[in-house]
Amino acid sequence: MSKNLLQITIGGPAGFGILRSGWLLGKAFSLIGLNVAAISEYPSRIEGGHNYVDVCISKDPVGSKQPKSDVVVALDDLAVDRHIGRLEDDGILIYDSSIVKKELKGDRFAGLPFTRVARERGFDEITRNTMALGATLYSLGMDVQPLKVAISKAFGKKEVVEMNLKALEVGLELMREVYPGLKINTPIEILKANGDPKYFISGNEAVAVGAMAAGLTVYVAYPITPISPLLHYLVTKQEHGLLAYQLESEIAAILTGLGASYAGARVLVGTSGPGFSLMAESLGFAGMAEIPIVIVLAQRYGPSTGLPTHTGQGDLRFAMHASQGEFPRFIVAPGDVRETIYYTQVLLNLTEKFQVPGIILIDRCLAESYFTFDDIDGLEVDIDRGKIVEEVKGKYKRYEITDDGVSPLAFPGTPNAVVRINSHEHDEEGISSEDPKVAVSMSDKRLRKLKFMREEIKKYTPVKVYGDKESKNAIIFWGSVKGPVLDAYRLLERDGISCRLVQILFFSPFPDSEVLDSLKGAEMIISVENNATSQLVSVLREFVGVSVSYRVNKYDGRPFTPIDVYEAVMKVMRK
Amino acid sequence: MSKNLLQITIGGPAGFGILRSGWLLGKAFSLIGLNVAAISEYPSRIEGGHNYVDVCISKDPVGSKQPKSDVVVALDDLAVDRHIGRLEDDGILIYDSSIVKKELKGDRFAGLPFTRVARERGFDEITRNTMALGATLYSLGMDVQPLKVAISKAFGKKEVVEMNLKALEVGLELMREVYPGLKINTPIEILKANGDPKYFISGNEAVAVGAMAAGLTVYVAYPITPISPLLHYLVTKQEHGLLAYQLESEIAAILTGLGASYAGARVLVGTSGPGFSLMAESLGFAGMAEIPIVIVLAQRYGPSTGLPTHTGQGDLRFAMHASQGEFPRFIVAPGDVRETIYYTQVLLNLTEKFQVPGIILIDRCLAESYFTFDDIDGLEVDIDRGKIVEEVKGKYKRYEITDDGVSPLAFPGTPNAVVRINSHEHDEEGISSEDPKVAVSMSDKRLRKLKFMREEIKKYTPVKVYGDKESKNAIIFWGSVKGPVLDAYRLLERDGISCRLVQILFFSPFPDSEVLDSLKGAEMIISVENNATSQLVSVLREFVGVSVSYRVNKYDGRPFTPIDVYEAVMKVMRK
Amino acid sequence: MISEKDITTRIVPSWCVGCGNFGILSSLKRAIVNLVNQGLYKLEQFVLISGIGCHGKLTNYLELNSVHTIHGRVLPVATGIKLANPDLIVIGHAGDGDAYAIGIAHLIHTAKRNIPVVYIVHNNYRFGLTAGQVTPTTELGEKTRSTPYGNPEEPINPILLALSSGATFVARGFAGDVQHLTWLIEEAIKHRGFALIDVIQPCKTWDPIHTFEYWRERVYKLENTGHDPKDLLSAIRKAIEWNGKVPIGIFYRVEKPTLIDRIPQYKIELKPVRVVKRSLAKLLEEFR
Amino acid sequence: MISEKDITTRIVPSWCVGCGNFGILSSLKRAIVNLVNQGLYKLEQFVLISGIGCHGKLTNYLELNSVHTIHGRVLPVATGIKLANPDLIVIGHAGDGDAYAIGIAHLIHTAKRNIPVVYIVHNNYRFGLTAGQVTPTTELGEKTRSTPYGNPEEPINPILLALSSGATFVARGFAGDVQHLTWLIEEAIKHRGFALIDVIQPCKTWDPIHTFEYWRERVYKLENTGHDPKDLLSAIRKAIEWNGKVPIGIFYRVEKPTLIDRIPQYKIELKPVRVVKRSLAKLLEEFR
Ligand SMILES: Cc1ncc(C[n+]2csc(CCOP(=O)(O)OP(=O)(O)O)c2C)c(N)n1
Ligand SMILES: Cc1ncc(C[n+]2csc(CCOP(=O)(O)OP(=O)(O)O)c2C)c(N)n1
Ligand code: SF4
Ligand code: SF4
Ligand SMILES: [Mg+2]
Ligand SMILES: [Mg+2]
Repeated sequence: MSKNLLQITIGGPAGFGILRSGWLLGKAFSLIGLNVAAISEYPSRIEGGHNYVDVCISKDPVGSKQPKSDVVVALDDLAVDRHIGRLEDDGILIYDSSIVKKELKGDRFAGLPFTRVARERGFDEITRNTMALGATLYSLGMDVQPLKVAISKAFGKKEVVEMNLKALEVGLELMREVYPGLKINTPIEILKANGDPKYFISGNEAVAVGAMAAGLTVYVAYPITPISPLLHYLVTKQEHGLLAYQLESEIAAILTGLGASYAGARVLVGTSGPGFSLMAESLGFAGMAEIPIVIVLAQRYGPSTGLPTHTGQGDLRFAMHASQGEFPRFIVAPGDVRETIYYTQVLLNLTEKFQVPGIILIDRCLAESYFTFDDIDGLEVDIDRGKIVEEVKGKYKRYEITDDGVSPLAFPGTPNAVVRINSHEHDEEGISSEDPKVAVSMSDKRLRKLKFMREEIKKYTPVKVYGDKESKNAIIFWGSVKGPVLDAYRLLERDGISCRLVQILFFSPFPDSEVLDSLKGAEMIISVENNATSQLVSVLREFVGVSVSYRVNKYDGRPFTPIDVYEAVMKVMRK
Repeated sequence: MSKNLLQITIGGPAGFGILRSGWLLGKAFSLIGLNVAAISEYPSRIEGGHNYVDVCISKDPVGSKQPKSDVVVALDDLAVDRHIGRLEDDGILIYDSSIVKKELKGDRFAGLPFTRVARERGFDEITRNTMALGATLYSLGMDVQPLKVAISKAFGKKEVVEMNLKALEVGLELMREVYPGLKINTPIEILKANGDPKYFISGNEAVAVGAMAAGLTVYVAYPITPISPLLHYLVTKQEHGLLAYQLESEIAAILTGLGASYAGARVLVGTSGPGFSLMAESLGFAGMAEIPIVIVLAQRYGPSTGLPTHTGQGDLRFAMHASQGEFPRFIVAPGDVRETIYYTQVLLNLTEKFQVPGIILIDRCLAESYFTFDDIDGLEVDIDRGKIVEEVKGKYKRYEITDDGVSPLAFPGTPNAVVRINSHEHDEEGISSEDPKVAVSMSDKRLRKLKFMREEIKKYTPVKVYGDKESKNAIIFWGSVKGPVLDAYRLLERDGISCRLVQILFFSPFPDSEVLDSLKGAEMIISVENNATSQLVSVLREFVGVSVSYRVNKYDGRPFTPIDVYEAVMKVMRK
Repeated sequence: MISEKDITTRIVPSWCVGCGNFGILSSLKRAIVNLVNQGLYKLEQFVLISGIGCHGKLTNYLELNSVHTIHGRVLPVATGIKLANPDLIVIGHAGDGDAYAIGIAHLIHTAKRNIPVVYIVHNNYRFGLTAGQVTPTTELGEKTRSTPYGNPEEPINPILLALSSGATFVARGFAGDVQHLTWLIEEAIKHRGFALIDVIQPCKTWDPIHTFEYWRERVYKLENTGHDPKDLLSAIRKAIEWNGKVPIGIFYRVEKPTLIDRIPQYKIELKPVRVVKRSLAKLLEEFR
Repeated sequence: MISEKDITTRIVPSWCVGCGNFGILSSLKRAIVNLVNQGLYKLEQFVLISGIGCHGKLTNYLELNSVHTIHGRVLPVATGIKLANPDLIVIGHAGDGDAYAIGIAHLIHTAKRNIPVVYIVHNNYRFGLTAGQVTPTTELGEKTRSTPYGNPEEPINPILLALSSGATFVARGFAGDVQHLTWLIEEAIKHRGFALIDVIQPCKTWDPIHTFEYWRERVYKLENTGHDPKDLLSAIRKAIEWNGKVPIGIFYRVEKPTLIDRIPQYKIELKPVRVVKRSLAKLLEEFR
């Protein structure tokens, strides 16, 4: 593994604040201009069990976690068991010797009684993590200042901040006292980093920020992992002319959203697979009644309840085809946090411009992991609500037949406008009709939008190509797999393997010609997907008749590492 | 149009018993060994509006209706307006002159005061239809005896039967008196028909019969057009060890079904698009927990509420991909009533054999129209419940890993067996597990079934080819479009156009090799679908990489006529 | 001054002759016309929502803003409209199947939240449009299309359920008494909170027993009995009463804060229909 | 004689230390062991169903037939099992989110039908497993993950709702009183009809205020008050009472025909688990 990367793993039982510690560490490094990916794993339980987070740090962009870590911080026996084998050869294990019962002998193992010391010092026991972070920084030889800033940002209460700041120092001192020589050969560009702070944000937060930038006024949801943090975040932002509300079910949530959209709000709905299933009927209602709405669908390992806290990409086809009948929809699958911010804004515009539903397809890994990015150049998108009419002269027809299929949109309350929407097939005024001619003209009206939608998405790079764009070898992927694939590319490059990397962003409408262009001249095409049945491959066959030469699949609920991708590609290449 | 066909249209307001009259007429002809298709159209209202039924009769098989009719029976002005233009050149219009206000002048128009006469004779006014049928039979020169038999089968109460029998005679006499010379040149093979009675049955009834033959014990549903008649039929059959029950919603219905299946019942659930949308989550539960269940999904014009009483084939892709995550399912789309009886039995077996959910995909046209077939040779299927264990020795594991992915199935109540099922990922005992290795092995177990399912469906002709099997021209279709396509074939044959007709019956697992075989050597492939976006075409591209040369689509909520198909094909051929 | 004609479309209602829906439609029109003519509301403020069923066609007949939504989902749509624009007057129409079978969850929760919308349930004791099956309000033992041996379930009591869910205005109307129903609808619209009106709506096609006459002989007005609609226990007692005689009128009416009163943001600057750009750079500040 | 060990799996419960679910699990085990040891039922007759949430893990801990179903759908699954095989003893476990938010419709309808199953709601006033959001039973004003400004909704009253829906056995238990809860569960299992037990289940993680101690100071037993559980109006009065003191015990218990009693086919030969071929030729006779 290339050694400009540093990875620290923090593991312990649920309830210990493991994920928070990962965030603190990641935040600290991001503050000095380093790139970070902080990817956690936790079981579907509230206390006990095993949580851990891998914080991967690099001068270069990083979008994934490594199989091995330079420092493992283990706060219980389970964490030791799970991660001791993940240590790099020169890695260090730091563990809480007041909790871990196992006998651990080795010159790279540092047992320190964090919990006991916390108790002795009168700190909350939960500060054991912060102490361990102090010890970690010592072993890395890194300055503690950035972590102090991170701590002060993380905790609201002043006492808590101060307690943690002290715990940090104590941990560092403990390490220095007991294991003064246990040091990591931290890459110099990390050690000496002092660039501008980077943005450090999770996928859920990226959706929130994108949506708020785009003027979101209503967010509705029913809690579900891994999208609940979006609700938790947005409910705290309600001062800003934004209502974020939890309803009694996903069915109630989306229909409340559709009601609000009809009334004029800009609406986002968040859910995961089980909730999306329940929204299928309403999605078609939006399609038929031409109500704009954006659903963010954070995929997890399925089917059914599956593994609620683990990742997967099993819902692509379902998103494309959910609900009876035929109607246009947008589907965009951002691959990282920056794209998530961007495409959330884009989709809120596009769905209103075309008066169709849209889906932002992310997954548990992207939603709940934290990543960095540098700049916001070109990231902001102007609000465009399409053909909204505020004054009406003459007879207002909600479903007026137009060349592009999109009718002028008035909101109820507009004087002189009767705004009638209808789930039943209807005429231009929205009055139910069973006339076959009306049915054809209204079907045509709705489906006609697709052509213009296909044109429109060209403005938003529906397909991206990275790496050697002329290479005969192509790796094709979508969504959060972008991280490990791009990171693997550096390893492939190092080995002199040329390849192009093709990322599909829009799945509906499908950017046929852009996909074909992106694959022109590719002879060997390898797909990488976090699912078992290669849904992207089926989409490529269907829409562009492209056959994929090899498929790389991972479907154990865990994200790819770059090594997974690298090795799979190398295996294929060697054939 | 070839003149061995006869078509009679009966039209009038909802509430007049129009559909019943169509049934009576169709039944009468089926009793003397003729083939019949009785295809109705009615709006989504209970009284008034316009209902009509086209009864198409032939010595040859018939699976569709003609655009034009030999006799139009019009029971109100609207019916006259709607159908007068549909008369064949030598056709006859028979109308109720006590209702129709319009002045009608023409020597093929027979106005008779059915309603007034009914009132005068002390009959229920609703017998006006039966009178009109009597008049119709006179003009056809047909014996009334078969219709008398049909009447005695249709009505429960003796008085009602007798009143109708009288009305029939009265109608015939009226016609004979007032328009003795108004006669249709009825084809001789129809006039002289006296073959064995044929089976005359609707798609809904075909599902019921197939399911009951297969030992169905539980039917659950929430009412919805066009599948409600299945509920209405099955509730009357409950003496036979069968529970048919209406629940509070589609969600409750399917989950009650899944509970019953777990407990050991053989379960069918009926719905249409809106209800199927609501069942999406539970479908995945069945997939994950490996609970056998069959859903009959009767498609209607969509999206959303759409046109509830009108037909369409817009739900194929949705049926294939409904619910989050990846799991095997069966989908079969019978094309006529005989196939419906057969495949309903087959699917009840297959879903239990493989412990997966299955979908029978029909549509409004097939569900609510009546068709004939001759014989039941080979139609009966033995019950096969797969790996059911009634006695358990040793530890019972509901999800035991096996070579074919199917585990032995015990029902709760079995001594020594703990039967634990789970929507969460689980180990062999059904206990929740988040272990990535367990996830992979259980995903593999479930998806491994697909290979065996694909083998298994070979036994049940997943693809059928008709016509000239070597022809370079192929018409490809699915579901109820079979009727008009096969009927159109006779017209094409007459014109010397050679073609093969390819019907896809299974969509999941998709019979790739059979489809490829069926299309071998085909140069021009024309698809015919009752939808706007050609979903079959997309499936062909995806699964077998076959491109269709021309697409014929109808998406106004109405079924194809053979002429629609014939003309579309001729247009293509002429190019 | 407007008249009923001004809010009537060209569409001829497709209900069966003699259907109870006509009485409800008339009452609704009269109530709206009265309130608009009293200067209380503007026409464009009204939004009707209807479910799927015979009743659901109502939105086709009125020249007013409306949503013909999917089956059983009138109330969440109503909630969304009201939350987005509290100035709108939202009146939902549902069937008994719509409201009490597939959609019952929303009744409980909308009542619980005290969302200020009116919910008029066209209770004809049958699934009308799907041809006469049993609904949650059908009496025990009644034969319907789906219960040929008689309904094996006892009916629910929608008045009691609404009371138990925290509804602040609970009434029963009768489609055969347009004047009384008009009054109920006006009161419900003026009520600040969730208002349920369960309307006895004879369906002559699928329930020939419970005709207008049947009900006319049995209904009596709560207003004439000295019933105190502010007392929950009396309301419950009246709701449980079904001894041959059927009370119509207002069972319960109290003032309580609505959800909109209780969401603090509405007091600040929440105007969900006003979409304004927020600076991305500012939003991202906390992440750097 | 069996003991609790015989129905316990190897799995260590993953609930937080001090979670109220432990008390419910113990009570359930004791009740089942007692009833089996009394010779009333066989172990293989029991089927547990659990929803999704902390409570839902319970099926992993018991060596009994079970269905870990999807969120909110315990009762329709229970109904299906019972209808297919009335000999099984079906006990459903749901969370308050499960039962009263997404799944509330099924409570109303299962109670209405009087399906003879036991429904134990682990009411911890929070969505536990999804990390502490508001549920329909959370008190007005409480701050949760999803209501940082305080819950703007008043809680529903599940006891009252169940009574209003026709439930024939309605009780409240407390996870802190295992002996009493065991008794309630035994009575509920023996009851011929739908039985709801709403169990106060302290969640120490998301609701540190309503602890075991909090509740212990407030609960009192209906059995000690002379309350007559056969009287609906008294039950309703008790259900409405929440004046600092919280009654636990049986609010209401009456015998009424269950759906199975009322479906005539069960008396004939309906055995939905016995699948037998029917002759296709015979079935088709009526169509020829
Ligand atoms: C999800 C869904 N399920 C079923 C239906 C079919 N459906 C249409 S109307 C209706 C019931 C109508 O009964 P009710 O709500 O009482 O209205 P009514 O016709 O009596 O006015 C049903 C079940 C549907 N449209 N959507
Ligand atoms: C359809 C669906 N929506 C949302 C979820 C996510 N979810 C899992 S558990 C849960 C709520 C848990 O609360 P509760 O039912 O009270 O159970 P508790 O955890 O408190 O025991 C939710 C919303 C889901 N699994 N399925
Ligand atoms: S079926 Fe009943 S409810 Fe429907 S329109 Fe006719 S009378 Fe009215
Ligand atoms: S979060 Fe609450 S309910 Fe869930 S296990 Fe912990 S204490 Fe129990
Ligand atoms: Mg109704
Ligand atoms: Mg809970």
